Amino acid sequence: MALFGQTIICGFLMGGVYAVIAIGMTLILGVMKIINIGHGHLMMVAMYVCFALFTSLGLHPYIAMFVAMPCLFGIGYLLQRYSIHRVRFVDTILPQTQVLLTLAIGLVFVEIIRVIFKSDFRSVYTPFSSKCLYIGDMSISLPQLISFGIAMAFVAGLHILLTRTDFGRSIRATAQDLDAAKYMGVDALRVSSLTFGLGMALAAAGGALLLPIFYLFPDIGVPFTIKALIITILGGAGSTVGALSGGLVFGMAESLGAVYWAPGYKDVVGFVIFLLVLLFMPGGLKTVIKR
Amino acid sequence: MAKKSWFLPAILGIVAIALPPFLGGYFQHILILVMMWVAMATGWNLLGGYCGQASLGSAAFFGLGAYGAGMLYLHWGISPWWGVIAGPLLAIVVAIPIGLVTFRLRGGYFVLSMLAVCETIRIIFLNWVEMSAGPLGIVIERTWGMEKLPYYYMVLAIAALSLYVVYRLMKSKFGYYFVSIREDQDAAEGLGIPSTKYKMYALIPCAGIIGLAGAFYMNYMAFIEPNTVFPLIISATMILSVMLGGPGTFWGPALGATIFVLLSELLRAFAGPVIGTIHYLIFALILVLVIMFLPNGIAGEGDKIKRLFRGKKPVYVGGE
Amino acid sequence: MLKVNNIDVYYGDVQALWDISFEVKEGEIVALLGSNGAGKTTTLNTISGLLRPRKGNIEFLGQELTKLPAHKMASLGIAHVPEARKLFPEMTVKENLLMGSLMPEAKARREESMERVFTIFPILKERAWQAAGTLSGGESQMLAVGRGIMACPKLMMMDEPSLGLAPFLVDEEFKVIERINREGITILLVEQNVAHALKACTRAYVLEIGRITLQGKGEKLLHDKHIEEAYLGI
Amino acid sequence: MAYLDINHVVRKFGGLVAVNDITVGLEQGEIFGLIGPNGSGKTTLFNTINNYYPANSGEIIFKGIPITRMSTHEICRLGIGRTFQVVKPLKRMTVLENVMAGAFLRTNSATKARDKALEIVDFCELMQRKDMPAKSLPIADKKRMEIARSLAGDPELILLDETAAGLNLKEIDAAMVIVKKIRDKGITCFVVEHVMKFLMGISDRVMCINFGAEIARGTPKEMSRHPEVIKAYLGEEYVKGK
Repeated sequence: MALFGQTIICGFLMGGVYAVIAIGMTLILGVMKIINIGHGHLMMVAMYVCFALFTSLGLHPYIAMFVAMPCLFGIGYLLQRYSIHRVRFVDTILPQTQVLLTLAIGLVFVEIIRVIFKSDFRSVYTPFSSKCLYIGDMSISLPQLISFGIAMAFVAGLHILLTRTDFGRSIRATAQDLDAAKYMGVDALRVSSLTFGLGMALAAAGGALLLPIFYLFPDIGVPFTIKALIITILGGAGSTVGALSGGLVFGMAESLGAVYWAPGYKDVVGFVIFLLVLLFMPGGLKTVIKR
Repeated sequence: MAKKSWFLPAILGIVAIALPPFLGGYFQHILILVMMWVAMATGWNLLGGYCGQASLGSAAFFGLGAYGAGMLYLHWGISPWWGVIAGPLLAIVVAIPIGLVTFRLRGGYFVLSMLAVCETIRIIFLNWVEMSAGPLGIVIERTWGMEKLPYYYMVLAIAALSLYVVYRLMKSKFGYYFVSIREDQDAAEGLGIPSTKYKMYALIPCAGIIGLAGAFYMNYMAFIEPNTVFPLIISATMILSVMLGGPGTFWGPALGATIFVLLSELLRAFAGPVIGTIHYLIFALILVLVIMFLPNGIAGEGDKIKRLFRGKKPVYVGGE
Repeated sequence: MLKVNNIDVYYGDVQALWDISFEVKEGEIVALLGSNGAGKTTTLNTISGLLRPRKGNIEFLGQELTKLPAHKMASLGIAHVPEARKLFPEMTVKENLLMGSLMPEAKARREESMERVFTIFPILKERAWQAAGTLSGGESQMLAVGRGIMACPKLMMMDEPSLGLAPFLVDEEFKVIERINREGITILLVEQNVAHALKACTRAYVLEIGRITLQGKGEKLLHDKHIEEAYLGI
Repeated sequence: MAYLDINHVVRKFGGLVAVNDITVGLEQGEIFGLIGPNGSGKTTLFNTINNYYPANSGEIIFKGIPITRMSTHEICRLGIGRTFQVVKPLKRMTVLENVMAGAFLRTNSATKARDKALEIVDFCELMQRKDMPAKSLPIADKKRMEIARSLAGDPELILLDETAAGLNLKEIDAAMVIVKKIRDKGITCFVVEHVMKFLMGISDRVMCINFGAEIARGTPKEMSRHPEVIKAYLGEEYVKGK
């Protein structure tokens, strides 16, 4: 029973961090109507930024993230403004030009990182990396708990941004009806660029929070892109609350799978959920299937 | 739908058959890679370029083809050459349920779901050690030792077969239906085209061709492991080749694959020793630039490229 | 106030408007009439900057509009109340209204405008916390107009405000339009409901297949034989 | 039993009832017109017939076969062709290839499909345009090509969605000639239209709907004088004027 409880809690905490990453993807999906395949790759870039700050200046990832987030925000803003947006109206044979472009951009970053840091596995050991809290028989890793707390703070902050400020409302309005938002005087390119930046900054935050828990290598991004998409589908596109609940459910399912099935198959669990949703819940997916 | 005469292909064919015996081993190796990627890009183009279902997970079929061949040897000691049958077969058998599920998705969701499929298969092959030997991989003995020429003719035949299959398909009802689905799925349904069924008809030869290339890879390289046959970069390279040459054109993917392999070897030869993996970075950059400025590839944007050199204004057909 | 001079508009290669010219003077209600596909919405979208004329130009208060991006129109004082309502369905009524007042001038008067909207449409105050997607047809139309008022515009362009409304609601709708106009907002109205529009407006233009075929004072047009012809094909 | 029977069909989108209990029967070989103001549910009714949007309730029977639950392409194979309100050309294919894509419904041979397509292209007077890519056609020819594409599949009933929208007067006249020619081939036509002139000139019977429900039915002449129709289009005052 203790194992079960611990597994659930561990997954729950993990899910909170996943949610932050997924919200980034949801925002981008909502406003720009594209799936950012480079999402995980750019998260990886943020992790390396934190890693570099940790090794050179000894900054803890929780502090370094406040450097990584503005960096990624800038990268995201520039990418949307000068690259992804440009191909939006190009008439192409392959319909998913923008999506393929995010993949290509992601690969560029992976290879840049590989050139600089090589393919080696890295990790960040902080003073409390291996500390645990004990509740009865259950042990809960301290860095996970702290990461979860910070993640929730981000989710809450974002929720306030989206519901209480004109900028946040403009983001939601653009996602819901682009033309109507233009009528209201919203500069769609500016909003989409800022949204892409914001999405990337959230991915960066998620990456920094994962850093004390995960090994780091240049190809770490792909599974996270997939996880973010699965969470988005679980929670329904374009909603913070949905992404949060989707993230928590996903985290717990993954954690249960790792403990009760096999640790190697941890990443497959998400895919199985994805398949099940696809096969048995097509109603909830209508927006996904028929654009 | 290619309107090229038979003349150029015939010359190319004769050169491809007659020239290699006079080349050194290194150049033969490069030509082998060229032909392998020609087959794979042509296969990807069938589903992605003609039918419009750009898949980010086609490495799955490559890996399945390779493992189809490798596991014959691993479990029963059967010559992996039988893999040219078993490999594509395995790829197709796995492709069918994958297609049935993922074809329910459209656009970017399909692209990403195929990536998820490929990742899943990679993880399964890594972890299911009894089946696949896991991360250790499969090592076989090469049939012809260090000799390259027989391998070359083998892969030449595979490339020619894939081109022939795609050519015949595109000349027939299938071709018209594939392109109709790409151009407008709703309109296609309205014309009585069962789109999911025809996507499957495009997927099956696509998986077969790529699987065949994978089976060849097993025989030629004599070693495979999940991380070398299932990675994203293989899928991405297929996309790059097709996008570079021209998606939805007959010769485009072959052209793109050729340019890709030659450039890759050049970069590896010159830049490789200096900065490790920089040639991958250059590829990724090329991919970005191609998507941004030549989204329809060299063959698809022929007019645009000509204009660039001659400085002529575009000519619009029809109009007013 | 608004001057449209000889514009030709295309969707890709398809010409939608031929040599359209008209004028809206300060304080007027001007109606653009015509059956569906005549080019009324296209005209409004061109003024809004979502479409560009290939020929001709548009002036608003002496300023050339044709070169400005769509999102700048709002800051000049043009509010567009679009067809099919185009509300933000997952946002509350209040948030929708707030979205109407993004421009600095309108933002400064946000509270005041909100009160004004709630006086004109008391029902919106009751529904303030409800998602816009759950409103009835009539209520959504009120919200769309309310969102336009929030912008404190000089010119309000309304696209088919009576579309899909039950007859008694149409009456209400036109009362509101006249009221807003009395309160100092110039109105450019696109309508299918000919009778109502002609009675309410100062002047009207009739569009047929992308061309202006008839213009004049509202009351006068009301009895013009040609109108019925344009609509009913008799 | 009529040729195409639509019985009490209802289609909702969320709270909006787009098609509200429509019952109508089409006879073989007639041109049946459907009119109504913008947003009255005409296109939605079409989309329920070929099950692009499944009906929430009611049933649709074609030649005695219930088609309410059949998929779009099966309905097409059964003999119901359609065109789209917003044209959906297969952009990068030529006109001939577009029509061939339609012709493959009844044959597997590329040669036969080409012959059939050429015949239809000629029938629709598109011969000069046959090798142009569909995307570079002017709108009138795009609409005509859609009709051709649909005809190539040998439909027995064709649903024409706003064939005249966006055309000029000359083009509308030409389109009317084509629709009449189609009927003369024995194909039943169900026509949705906003341009009244178009419908009045060709249809045998007309139904007018508003708010998704039928408000009047009759000959074109009756319809143009029908008070409910005038009210829906022009407003109450015009009715009193009569």
